[in-house]
Amino acid sequence: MTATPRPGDPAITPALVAEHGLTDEEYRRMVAMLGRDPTFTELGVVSALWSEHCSYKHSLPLLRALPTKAPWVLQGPGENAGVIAVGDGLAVAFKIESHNHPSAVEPYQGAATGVGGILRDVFTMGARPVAMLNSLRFGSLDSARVRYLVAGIVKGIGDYGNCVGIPTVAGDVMFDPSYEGNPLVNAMCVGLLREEELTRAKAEGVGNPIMAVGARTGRDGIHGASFASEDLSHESDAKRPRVQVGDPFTEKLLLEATLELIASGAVVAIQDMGAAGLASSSAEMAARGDVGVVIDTTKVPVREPGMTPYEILLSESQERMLVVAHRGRDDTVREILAKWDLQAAVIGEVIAEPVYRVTEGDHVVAEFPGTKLVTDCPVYTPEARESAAVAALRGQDAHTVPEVAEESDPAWTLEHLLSSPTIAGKHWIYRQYDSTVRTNTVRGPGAGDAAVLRIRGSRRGIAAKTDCNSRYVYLDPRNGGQIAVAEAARNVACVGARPRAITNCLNFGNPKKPEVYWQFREAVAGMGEACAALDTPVTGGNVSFYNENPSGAVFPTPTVGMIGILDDVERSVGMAFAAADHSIVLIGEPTDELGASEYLARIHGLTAGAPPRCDLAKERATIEALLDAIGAGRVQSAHDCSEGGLAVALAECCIANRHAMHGARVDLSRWAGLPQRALLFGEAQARVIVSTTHPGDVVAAARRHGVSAFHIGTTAPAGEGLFIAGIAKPLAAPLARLADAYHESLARAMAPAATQEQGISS
Amino acid sequence: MKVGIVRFPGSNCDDDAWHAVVDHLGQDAVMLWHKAHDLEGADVIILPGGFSYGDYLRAGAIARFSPIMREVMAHAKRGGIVIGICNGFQIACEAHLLPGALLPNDAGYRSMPVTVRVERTDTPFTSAASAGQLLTMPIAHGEGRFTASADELDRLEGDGQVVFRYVDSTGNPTPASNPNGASRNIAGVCNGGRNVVGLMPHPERAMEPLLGSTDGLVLFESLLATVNA
Amino acid sequence: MKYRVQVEVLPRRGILDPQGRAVADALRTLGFADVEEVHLGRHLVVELAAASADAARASVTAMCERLLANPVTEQFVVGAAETA
Amino acid sequence: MKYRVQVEVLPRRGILDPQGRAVADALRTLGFADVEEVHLGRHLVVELAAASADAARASVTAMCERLLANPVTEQFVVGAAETA
Ligand SMILES: Nc1ncnc2c1ncn2[C@@H]1O[C@H](COP(=O)(O)OP(=O)(O)O)[C@@H](O)[C@H]1O
Ligand SMILES: [Mg+2]
Repeated sequence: MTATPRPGDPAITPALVAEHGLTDEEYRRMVAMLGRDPTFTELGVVSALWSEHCSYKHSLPLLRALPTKAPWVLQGPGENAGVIAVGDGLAVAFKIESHNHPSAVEPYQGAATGVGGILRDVFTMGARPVAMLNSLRFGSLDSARVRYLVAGIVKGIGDYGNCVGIPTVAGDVMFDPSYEGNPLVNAMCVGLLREEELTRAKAEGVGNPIMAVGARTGRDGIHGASFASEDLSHESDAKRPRVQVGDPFTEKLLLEATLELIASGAVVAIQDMGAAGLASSSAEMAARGDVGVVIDTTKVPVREPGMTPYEILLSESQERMLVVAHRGRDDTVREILAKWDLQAAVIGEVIAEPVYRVTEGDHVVAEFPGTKLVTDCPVYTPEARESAAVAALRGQDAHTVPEVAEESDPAWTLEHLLSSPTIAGKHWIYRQYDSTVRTNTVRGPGAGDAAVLRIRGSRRGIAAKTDCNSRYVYLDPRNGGQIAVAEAARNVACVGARPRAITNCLNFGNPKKPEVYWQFREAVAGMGEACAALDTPVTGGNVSFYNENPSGAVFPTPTVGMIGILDDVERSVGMAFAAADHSIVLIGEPTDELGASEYLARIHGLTAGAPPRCDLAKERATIEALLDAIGAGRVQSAHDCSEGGLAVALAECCIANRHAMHGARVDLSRWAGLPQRALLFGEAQARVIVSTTHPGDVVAAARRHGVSAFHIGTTAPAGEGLFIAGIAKPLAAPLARLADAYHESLARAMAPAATQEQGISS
Repeated sequence: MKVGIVRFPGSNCDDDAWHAVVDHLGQDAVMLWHKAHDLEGADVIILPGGFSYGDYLRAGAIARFSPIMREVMAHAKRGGIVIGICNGFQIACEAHLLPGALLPNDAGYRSMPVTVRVERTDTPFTSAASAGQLLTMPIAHGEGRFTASADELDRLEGDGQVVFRYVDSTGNPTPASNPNGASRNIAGVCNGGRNVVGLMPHPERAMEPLLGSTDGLVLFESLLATVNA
Repeated sequence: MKYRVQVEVLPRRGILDPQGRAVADALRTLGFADVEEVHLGRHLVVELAAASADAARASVTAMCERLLANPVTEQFVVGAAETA
Repeated sequence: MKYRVQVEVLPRRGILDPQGRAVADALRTLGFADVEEVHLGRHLVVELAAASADAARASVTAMCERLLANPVTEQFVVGAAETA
């Protein structure tokens, strides 16, 4: 059979091809693959599947070099989500995904549907979602537009997860002018399953019915995948009708129905209809199983009359799944869906003939040989070159930056850093997220360096955190890529969990720009090196290119979503000092490094200098030492040094738990030789502040792993404040002031937000 | 004691209520499907939290018409115990099992621990608590602003139907301790017959030290004491 | 016949309307200084088959009483029934 | 002068309206079998000072464009300005 145009199809002209985002070369490739001119439907399908978003055409070769294997990895990249074994026959499925472009245009729905999509990726694996995380990047809060985006995006994330009933337990947020106009919204979902429930999205079995399940298909979001593959510009405004609306209620029903479906044994494979909808989900499922499929678009339940095959194939209507059922079990599928007031319709079949065929009734409207639609996609390795301007910024010596007058009092600098939106407590955000539903949250947002969830019926626990200091990546992508992984691992280790695997979300600018592709190549390489060194393979992820706005690319942001496992969840520790008169031990050592710091950005408005060095062997040893000490029950709290350095980390330990603050007396005279700014606010890596009743044991644990550790002070009653001696001018700060700066700044900065109207009526 | 937990489409604290009753109280529980017409012999009905029907239109408005609700209302009328938690409280108000209404919070969705004061111990959900006892439990809701006309509020106070009030750590009902703008800091009420109790905080999330609070236990223990009395 | 009926549901007088107040504040912040008060409610459009316009309105009024408005806190106005 | 202006904000046609659909389903379950579709949006009443009815309407239209409606997903209708 061969596909022929339908009556009313537009003629395939060079202009139409260009409008579909295909280059001349790609069009020729498509014609060669087909051996004839494409139909309009075929053009649409190829345009979507060969979009950056679906095809990874600019990233695949580099991603292939990432480490993906370990004995505990049950499912690496290539499926809807990665899966690792936890022990006791249990496994964790997890994945992160971006929804940057939709959120820039329509913050509330864009963020909400991002959460919906990543949830489906996890529950299609047979896992029950147990936690959500979110990693957000915004421009400066001085801008009303940015405040509008923050308000809408946070509300969108919250409303969706809250309604479905999945706790949002952790995340990270950073503000920098480079994200002006192009916020980053990365959502991560973590699910729990029994190993034998693991389900894949691989079509198999000739004669098995293919079913559309869940919501009906409407005209929303057509070409969303290619939209995500373009620069944001004013033209994007014109594309607004592409916005999809989330329906978390239907998602909740779909979640329950899907898990029941998997338990019933009636299904062979399931995949979310995400980007490029039915076209990509059906083509990818067929390619994974190396089978042929036929789909009849007239059988797809639609929301509006008169939809064409083109529209039905490419619609990105939310809350839909594609299911391959066992032959003769389609009634079971329908019954389970009906119980949840959802529908399921047989729309096609797995066939022996090696083709991907779409019909409209009897009329073949698209037909591709074998699995070429997926496997024949072009792959590019663009030119890579470092930007000379960025190299020059990196070369600047941070120590030559003159101090401002107020800095003569280090308490002023500390307060100023604590109130920086990037450092300040994120309570304004996560108070909008239900973090305790499902009653597994041992440590929610703000309580520890990573979230901790218990697993019912097991002693074990799951830790999770997202991280990426993109300023480091901007100034030195290789080093920054390493640090993103190392910091996430450290955060997970701080709560007592062994880092096990990551998912990543690579947010970059236009890869066709040599300096962007260079950033990408280096950052991915750095990530890979860190994953190998820390034994945390990559089990999946997402690439989001074209994060640009009229003034240039965003900071390169390879966000890491780290999963760690605790053998005994009762042993987890928080970040806040737990009592007065505990010893404070610093694992790791200060250095003279000051480059790329939040200090330079916040106090001096500078993005410059070399980021701190990342020594992966030392990172690993630090993690091992920490896990030893926590595992032995010798640690009362642990918090790593990140943005703002040692002084900020100490302050956070004092004030993080606002209802039970503790003071601290610290002596840093051992490092009197270091420049004071670097000692207090430099961001040297591989450092953790621990409070302990057994300082000798903690120091010994560090020594065993070849890491330095120092007893630097003692915790105190809150009234004593934070006191740091052993520096030129001692730092003395009452906790009330520090706490106000840390806990209230974000709310204050958001106060003039225009009320985000949408959703109010619900 | 046998507890029936109603599962509406969109309920998401049904499992949590189950664990509270079965794992932490060691009692029998049964999940009741919203389309069912039978309470399966449950002594106590829990309307759990969540977003029944997405809370579209108004929280609880659509769920109250579920077939099972006819049985729940009959159970309440017979004097049977019904506990509404969060969305369950909203459903109970919409079903007129409880007075008042729960409107959108004055300042948006709030997820955080709150402290409430037990105002009455003559209800099946508070009989094991002491009057004035302070309980810290999580809230997580966008529509929990308890509202009724001034006359109705006076009547509720007079009849002792205000069961829980948001308070600060010293037990005072201050504006700052009111997370949603509820009239008179009301966090939970009961009906005139005192057999139906609704509250916005989640006692089922405060049942074990590992999760930070055990203050919800006393409320579930009250049920057990009442049913076994 | 097919009819379209508009319904507005607004907070009863005397019921605090903090959302309306928040919108009024936001409008003033945006420079609409002359805004005095805002009330925020729901607007519904119901499309239904009915024998006559009167029957359509009567049916929608019944819907309001049963489901669309909460008598404790809300009042409603049913608009005219237009043929759809 | 003081004016009162009514505003209805509804989901754009073609944009999914899950709330409207849920309400329509619920109404049918309640026995209103003739309900075909429901759209659910917001109703606002804006009270403001303005020089004339036209000025009041113009001002409220500007409010809709800037804040009260989301142009991406919603359409709005500004009613007549009545003196309040
Ligand atoms: N968007 C968010 N959602 C939920 N929790 C968040 C979010 N951003 C930050 N948090 C929480 O706030 C705390 C501090 O986070 P962060 O500043 O990223 O710590 P660190 O510097 O150790 O990486 C963590 O508990 C984190 O999970
Ligand atoms: Mg940390």
